[in-house]
Amino acid sequence: MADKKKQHKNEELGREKLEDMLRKMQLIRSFEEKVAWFFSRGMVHGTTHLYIGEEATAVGATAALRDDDYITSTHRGHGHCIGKGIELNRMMAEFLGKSDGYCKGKGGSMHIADVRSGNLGANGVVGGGIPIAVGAGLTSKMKKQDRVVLCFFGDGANNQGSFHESLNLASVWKLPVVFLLENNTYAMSLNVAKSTAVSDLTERARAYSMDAHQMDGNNVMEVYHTVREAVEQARENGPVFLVSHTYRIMGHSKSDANRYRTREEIEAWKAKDPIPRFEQYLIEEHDFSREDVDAVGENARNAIEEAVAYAEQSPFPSIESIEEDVYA
Amino acid sequence: MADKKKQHKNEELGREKLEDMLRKMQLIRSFEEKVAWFFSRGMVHGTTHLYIGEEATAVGATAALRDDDYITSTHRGHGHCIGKGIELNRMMAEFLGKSDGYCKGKGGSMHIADVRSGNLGANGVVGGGIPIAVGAGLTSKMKKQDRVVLCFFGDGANNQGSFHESLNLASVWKLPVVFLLENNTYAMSLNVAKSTAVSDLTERARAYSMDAHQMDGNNVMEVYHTVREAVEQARENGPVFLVSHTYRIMGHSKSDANRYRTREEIEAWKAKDPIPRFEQYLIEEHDFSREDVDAVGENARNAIEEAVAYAEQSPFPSIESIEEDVYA
Amino acid sequence: MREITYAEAIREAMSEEMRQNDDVFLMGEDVGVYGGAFGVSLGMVDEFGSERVRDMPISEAAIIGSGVGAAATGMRPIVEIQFSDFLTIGMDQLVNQGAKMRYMFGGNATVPLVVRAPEGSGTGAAAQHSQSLEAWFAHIPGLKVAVPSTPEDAKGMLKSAIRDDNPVVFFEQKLLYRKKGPVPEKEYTIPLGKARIHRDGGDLSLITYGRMLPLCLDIAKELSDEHGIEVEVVDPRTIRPLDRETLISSVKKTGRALIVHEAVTMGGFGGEIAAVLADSEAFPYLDAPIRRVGGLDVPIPYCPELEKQVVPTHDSVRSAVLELLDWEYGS
Amino acid sequence: MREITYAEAIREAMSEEMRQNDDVFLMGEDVGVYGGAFGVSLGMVDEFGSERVRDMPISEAAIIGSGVGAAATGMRPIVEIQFSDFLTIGMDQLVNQGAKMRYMFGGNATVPLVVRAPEGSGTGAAAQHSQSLEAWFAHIPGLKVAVPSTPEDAKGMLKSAIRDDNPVVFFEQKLLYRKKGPVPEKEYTIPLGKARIHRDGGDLSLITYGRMLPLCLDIAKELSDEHGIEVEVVDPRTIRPLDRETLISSVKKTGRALIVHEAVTMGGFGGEIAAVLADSEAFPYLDAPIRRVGGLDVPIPYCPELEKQVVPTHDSVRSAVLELLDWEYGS
Ligand SMILES: Cc1ncc(C[n+]2csc(CCOP(=O)(O)OP(=O)(O)O)c2C)c(N)n1
Ligand SMILES: Cc1ncc(C[n+]2csc(CCOP(=O)(O)OP(=O)(O)O)c2C)c(N)n1
Ligand SMILES: [Mg+2]
Ligand SMILES: [Mg+2]
Repeated sequence: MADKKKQHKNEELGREKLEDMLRKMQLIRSFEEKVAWFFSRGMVHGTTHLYIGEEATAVGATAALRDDDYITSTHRGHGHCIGKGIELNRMMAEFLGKSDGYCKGKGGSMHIADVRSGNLGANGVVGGGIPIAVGAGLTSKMKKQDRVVLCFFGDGANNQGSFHESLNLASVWKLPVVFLLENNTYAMSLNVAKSTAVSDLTERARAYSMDAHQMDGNNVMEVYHTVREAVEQARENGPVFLVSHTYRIMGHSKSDANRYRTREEIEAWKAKDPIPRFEQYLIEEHDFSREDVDAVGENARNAIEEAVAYAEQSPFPSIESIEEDVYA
Repeated sequence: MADKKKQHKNEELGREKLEDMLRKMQLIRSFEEKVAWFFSRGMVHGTTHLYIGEEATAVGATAALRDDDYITSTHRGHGHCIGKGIELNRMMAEFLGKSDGYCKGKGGSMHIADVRSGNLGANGVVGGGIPIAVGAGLTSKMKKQDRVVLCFFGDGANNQGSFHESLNLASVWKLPVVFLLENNTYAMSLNVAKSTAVSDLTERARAYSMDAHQMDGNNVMEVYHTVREAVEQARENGPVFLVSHTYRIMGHSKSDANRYRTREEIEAWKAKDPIPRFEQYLIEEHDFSREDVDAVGENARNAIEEAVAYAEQSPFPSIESIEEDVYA
Repeated sequence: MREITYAEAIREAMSEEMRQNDDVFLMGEDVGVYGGAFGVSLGMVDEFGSERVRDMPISEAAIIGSGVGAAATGMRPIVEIQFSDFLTIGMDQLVNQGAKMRYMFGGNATVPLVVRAPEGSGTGAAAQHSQSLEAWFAHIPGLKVAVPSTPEDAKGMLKSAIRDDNPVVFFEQKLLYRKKGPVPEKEYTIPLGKARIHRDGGDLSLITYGRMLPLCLDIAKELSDEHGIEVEVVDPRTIRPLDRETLISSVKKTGRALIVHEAVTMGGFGGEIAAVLADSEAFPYLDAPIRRVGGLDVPIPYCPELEKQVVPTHDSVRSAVLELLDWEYGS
Repeated sequence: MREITYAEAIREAMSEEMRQNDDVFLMGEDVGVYGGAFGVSLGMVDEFGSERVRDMPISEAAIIGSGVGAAATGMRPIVEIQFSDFLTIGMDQLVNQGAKMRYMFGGNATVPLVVRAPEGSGTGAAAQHSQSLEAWFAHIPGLKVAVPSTPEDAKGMLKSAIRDDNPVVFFEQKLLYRKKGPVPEKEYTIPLGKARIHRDGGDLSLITYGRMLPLCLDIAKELSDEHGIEVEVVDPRTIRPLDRETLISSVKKTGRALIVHEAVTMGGFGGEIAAVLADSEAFPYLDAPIRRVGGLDVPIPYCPELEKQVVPTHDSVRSAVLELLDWEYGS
């Protein structure tokens, strides 16, 4: 295993792939900034959970998947969606509750899904997606599909009963699931140190005889290589547990006065922003120029603007559609 | 801690206490044999879960408690009740659904409880009592009562979400709870090796930064000393996790064809019967004679016969009582 | 026609569907060699193997939730919960995930999941093993809820449930498991959402389902034999979707409605039926109040005599029929 | 009288009870410095400290279950579930444990637990954060279920709930949190189980609760002003126990009943109310069918316009009133 790991670490990612990863990180960032902008202007109702600062985790992790692999996501799911390669236009339309959205406007920010492409959906219930990931893994195994399920959830979710039951079941049945705990330090206002009775979160995996690794969740290359390894292990031998250490820069949701943390803490993490860090790496190690990386950011912002334009022209769903799609 | 443990180990239990422990083991055995007898003659309806072969765990563990400590119990709860010092007459009356039973005949075998004496009840839901134990621990802590909660549950229950949530919460809040997993090898038909994705069950405790110990659940002295230690630790510093290895000799409930195990396995465990083993120990190490220990067994059987006589003369609850005691 | 038990009928339905479709499989606690808590799947693991008849750890949330996930990705799982009381542990997965996934995703998911759960009292298992909670699920758009009352219905409806692309909660009746009844030998299904009129009559509509059906049929026969009173006995069979038309037209004809179920009356599904009737074409035809006989407003007690009295009895149902027949405006 | 918001009224109720009784405390996710998902407990941790205003991990089963255990052993916990939809995760602890403990134990336990849970749609939070599931809990003997519709009721009923020796599920109304209303300054309580007639009238009984009350009051006033139609608006306030007498005597007087709630109509609590009325002394006085206006039979959609239309609207309620008033036998 140590050898295999090394092999992945040294594996060269092509320029195209690297650029795609940066592009996705920028897309997430721009998407979220646009979302924040819509909210700040009261142009959208409901609430949303921004992923800003955590982009390296979603992108590094999903970059390690095969196209036909699955993901399950969370209430803070925009990053996972974009990582998995969703169409931005239809994603933005869904965010705005429009009929061309992935869910025809019925799901909104917290329920964006595209089952056909393997995105089993964001989830409004903390911990709610974990058993579903196990079920998808079961399908993969029973149908001998060789597909892996990447199951995202937070440090808060790791105290739900569904976490425990799911990890145990996946391990007993040796299902191809990678459980990825995004430790962004808080569950709403509760610091992980106060919610979770163990300081090294990988310890939780031992209760299920599962291999576990942790990673700097703000380092996209580290995330990529670690998840890549885990995904291949899961495909062959069963579940793996990963912990990605990162930080939620923005408030928990649109109504968060940040009473539970200090400005200094936020600033310290802002300094670890995964995007400039990855840009720096590309410039230093991969022959990207400053212009190259700037262009990626620029293109991402444009793509988001286009998505907004698309979404804004999309009509709201008709009132007649309200009773459609409850039953198959 | 090692020192303290040793100290307990060497602590001399008085003859009275030792005899009481044997008496309780014999009471449990006789109670259960009587229960089996009632069922075999179709004299009682419903189902029941026999504790035969596991007596050392309930008795050793409850012997380590102070009178004002709490227990929470399970569907297989007769042993825990007797260990905790319930009145046999009222317990037998409850088993038979009589009005003098602890629950006035409304609870039956699966719900015997005596909250006033700290017995928070058997429980029909696997894993259902674990959060309740945490709540009792919280009361003890908030009221500074210095009472410990001994929470019994099975190897099957250790895969319930409630187990995970409760252990985490008890640890985060440092509550005085001892979690005692009775590993009797099966949950109904499922061998613990197939239900639980870890072979050393004490590993589960590490996920909650909890100290854990295991014990030979058929050795009442070992159970006593281990639990004694844990109870005092819990009283001072917070939760402890214990695993007691034992075996369910009888079928899971009254309808069990034992298709999932071999006769040899059952016989091998019958040979480890904790009662003769404890008798032997008392004779060899504590100056008991064969007559002494036989008398304890004889007295227990008589006590059970008396309880049956009491219970049989107790009337069934009146139909009028059917709507009583729903609300306080 | 040959007679088999309700449990056997369920086993046949599962086995036939599993033979026809590799995507169908059964999972739950002790469904393998033990045959499930009530022996319903006894022997199936021998035919289908432990991959398709899967024993599970005691983890009801993950049992239902992994069923949802497997269903959404192309399998057709049948999940067994040992007692319907333990659905309480998996409600998020069933109600918030399975039931809503299709709608939340704008139609871009199907969840062909069957959750089998035995319900009811009468087994001496007391408050936590004896509830009848079907009304909860009837309140949830996205679910279908079946409560079969005969072996024939149990088999035909379960086959429909397995073929249905929606999550179906299938409430089996513990006290009917060992009851025999005629079941066709050749392949058939019974659609979900169609009531069945078990007995025609013009004097009163007795609407009932689940294990109360045999009791109601006995009473109807008795009243006919003894008094020439003709009670129409109607079983909705599924409570979601509910075959409102059949219920309404029966009551329009008879002018009197009595609803009987084992579940606690307060908040039970009888309320929905009564409300449907009270706001229907049948309303102007009502010659008496709409009455319900359901469980008393208490948990199920252990003591056998109390346990019997806590649910509708021969006496309580029969008296209710006679009272309604005697009822007159202004009296 | 001074006016405060519904959320402030709830906070006052908790704070007053916590000052008077050391056994009362609050626990739940983010109830401390964050003040709970809706800011209801904002500032309380400053007064009472983090031992009595306890932040909890995201573990709804253990949140409710530890509440049950603490209540059974001498505390009087108030537990907050951030959205009532997440009660689904703790149903076993609430329904099988907390609600039944007293009865199962033959009266030898009391469980003075309050579970506070905000419900309802209208916040743009979609299907998993917007349900109104109060009907489920009304079906469970051993529970009490409160659904306050005004700041005054919220405060008085919550104080009663905290002092009650039984588990009470207290459904707060998200869309009312910021609504102000008169609340007495001096100590008072409002008993659980007593309906309130908000407006007298002889033409029709409009029975409603929770956040539909303000809508119904508006419509009643409008119809009175515009057409001289006098609608009696009755709020049961608690749905278990249910003040049947007040509802029945109102309908006996008016001869017409319309029941309005936000919850999905099918299987909702309106069915229980309709069924109670249809089998009551009021039955012979009915001049029209008993009608319900509730949520459509779908999960709550995200899109704001759909979200508005999925629950009873001014139009749908008003039309229902007028239709019932126009209804005639034989028409
Ligand atoms: C079962 C459940 N409980 C509570 C909530 C409210 N809630 C939404 S997000 C959240 C915090 C989740 O924390 P974490 O899992 O760490 O994810 P993060 O928000 O940090 O990404 C809470 C409590 C919920 N949505 N679901
Ligand atoms: C939540 C729940 N699921 C299933 C059952 C049915 N059941 C009763 S006992 C049991 C096995 C429990 O195993 P374990 O926890 O090891 O206890 P043991 O019976 O071995 O003492 C099962 C599955 C139940 N009572 N509760
Ligand atoms: Mg977090
Ligand atoms: Mg066991």
